[in-house]
Amino acid sequence: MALSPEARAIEAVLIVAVEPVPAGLLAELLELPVELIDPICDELAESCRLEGRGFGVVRIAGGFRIQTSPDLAPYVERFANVGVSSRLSAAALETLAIVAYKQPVSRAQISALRGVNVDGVVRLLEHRGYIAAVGRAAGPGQAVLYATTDAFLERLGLDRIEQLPPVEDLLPGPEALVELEEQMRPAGDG
Amino acid sequence: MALSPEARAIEAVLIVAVEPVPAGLLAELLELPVELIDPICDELAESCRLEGRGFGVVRIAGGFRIQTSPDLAPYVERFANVGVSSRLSAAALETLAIVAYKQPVSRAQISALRGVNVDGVVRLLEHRGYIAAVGRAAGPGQAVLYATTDAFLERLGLDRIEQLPPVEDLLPGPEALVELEEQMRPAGDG
Amino acid sequence: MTATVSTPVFDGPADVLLQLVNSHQVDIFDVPLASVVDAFVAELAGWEIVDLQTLSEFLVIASVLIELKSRRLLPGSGDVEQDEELVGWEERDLLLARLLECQAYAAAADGFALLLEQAARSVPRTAGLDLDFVVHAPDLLEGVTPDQVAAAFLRATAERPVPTVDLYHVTVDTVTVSDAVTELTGILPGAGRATFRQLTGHLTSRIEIIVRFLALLELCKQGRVSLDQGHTFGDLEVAWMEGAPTAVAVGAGTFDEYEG
Repeated sequence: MALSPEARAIEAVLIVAVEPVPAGLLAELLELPVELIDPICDELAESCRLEGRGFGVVRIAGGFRIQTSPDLAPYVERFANVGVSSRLSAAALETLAIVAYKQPVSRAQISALRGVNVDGVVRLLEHRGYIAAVGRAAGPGQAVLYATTDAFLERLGLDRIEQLPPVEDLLPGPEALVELEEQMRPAGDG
Repeated sequence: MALSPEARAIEAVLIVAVEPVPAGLLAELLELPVELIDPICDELAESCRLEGRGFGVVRIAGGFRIQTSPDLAPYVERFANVGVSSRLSAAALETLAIVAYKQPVSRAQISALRGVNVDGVVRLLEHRGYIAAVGRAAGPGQAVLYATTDAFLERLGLDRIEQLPPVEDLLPGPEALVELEEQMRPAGDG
Repeated sequence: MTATVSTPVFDGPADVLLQLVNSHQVDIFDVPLASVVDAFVAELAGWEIVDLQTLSEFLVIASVLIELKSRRLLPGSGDVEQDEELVGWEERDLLLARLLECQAYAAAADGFALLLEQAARSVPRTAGLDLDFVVHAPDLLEGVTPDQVAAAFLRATAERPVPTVDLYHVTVDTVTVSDAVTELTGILPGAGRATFRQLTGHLTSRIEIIVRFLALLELCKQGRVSLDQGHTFGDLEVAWMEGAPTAVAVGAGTFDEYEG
């Protein structure tokens, strides 16, 4: 089934884009109300799935982009030589998680939570573009505050930061809590 | 009609490729005889036409590549004007600045400094005529070296590249530090 | 699951010991903490894999015991005993909260790893515009000044070692603490107050900075400077003590020498 003229136009734009393109910009280019963009992109994504194309249209970091189908990763990796080298360590991932959930947050706050100096890890994450300095704390010392970037969303395949599960959901369950507490409690209480 | 697995794989590779991909390389990636690549790419090109995709697969000097359908050029041009012009973003400007101060410099060197892949940005800057390839590095790989152009100087209102502010002058450092440094110069220093 | 300790008055799990101490069935005064630690270290040596849970539990228990004991040993702490439990509770609650929070972030980190892995299986197209496209875009450099280019360069290279203008030139093969002491006693009385970063900002090699630090410690030990660090990982404030002697009272060889 042939694509609609609007879907073709969006596809062409996404082919030349180097970053996710916001729906608002697509609407502007096509001179259409922005509400119509979502359904058109859905049509596009659906046609890619149906015809088994080598790529898909996804919504990421607040915009739409074209990316290769996950099952073709072996070919793409071999070609583009992407992947493994950029794995993050557990320490870096945990620091990244803290920034993601507590942003904006200072290095000292992260350190206090992790119990270790995090300067190196923060520098690494900043250098890789996952986080960026977004301002300074009001208090004394005016600590630099960090937040996650659009690149972070892109690399995690997220559209918005709100898509991350609420941190409450990640807390250990009540049993684990009781257990941990009992172990720590000096039962003599009383 | 769904694409063959081989056509999907080739499509995925062409989606991530920045330069045209030679048939020989595609054959290698798919572990197929090179004679089979042409017919597969024909299948791909044909399916794009049939389904009225926003792009096509074309054979040009040196290999295959994906390019937007000619009739969609107005949208693509509008996007290039709107989308890109609003964004000689921090990223692009920083890359341009690195070329300006460190020329001649290779893409790999810029990548190393910026910590991200800069191929797209370098292409943009080259395309806009702010930088140009001026030679190749001597070492292995013979990386292309880039330098700023006359157009770049013109736009900035400079005669010579040496008129750019020396970066040392801009180093963060309050007068106090300089003063202190002076004081610290031990009197009898030989 | 906690470590088993052995002391003259009690044999058993460390957490039970803490319970007994807290319920006043065992006097912390009679418990040699060294033997508690020894017992734990001995047990630790027997582990094939390190169980971080048990390890951190033990640290909590040990630190509470140390605190209780130090209170018991210090004179005039009788009235504090009433609040002992409360204080212990507060600390444990805070620690518990932090541990839980960290567990949540560790779980989030696992989720991130999964997302990263999934996302990495799809590669975005970044080829950009076909080069043969005619772009009538306005000049992208419009409004950009040379200063902004310079600033952008500094931003882009901020992570690299900053090129330093070597105003102050020391080329040495061996850096000595005594040299650094001499130098600092030449600078500090005049400057009054400085931060460690200011004092070492012009130095390019790590060893020079370390030697400078050792020199400051030496001066501090001699009571000639005071050192103060406002917050963890904060910059070290150095202040010259009024009236301290400026002459280097010690001959060469008193301080260690370091190969650069």
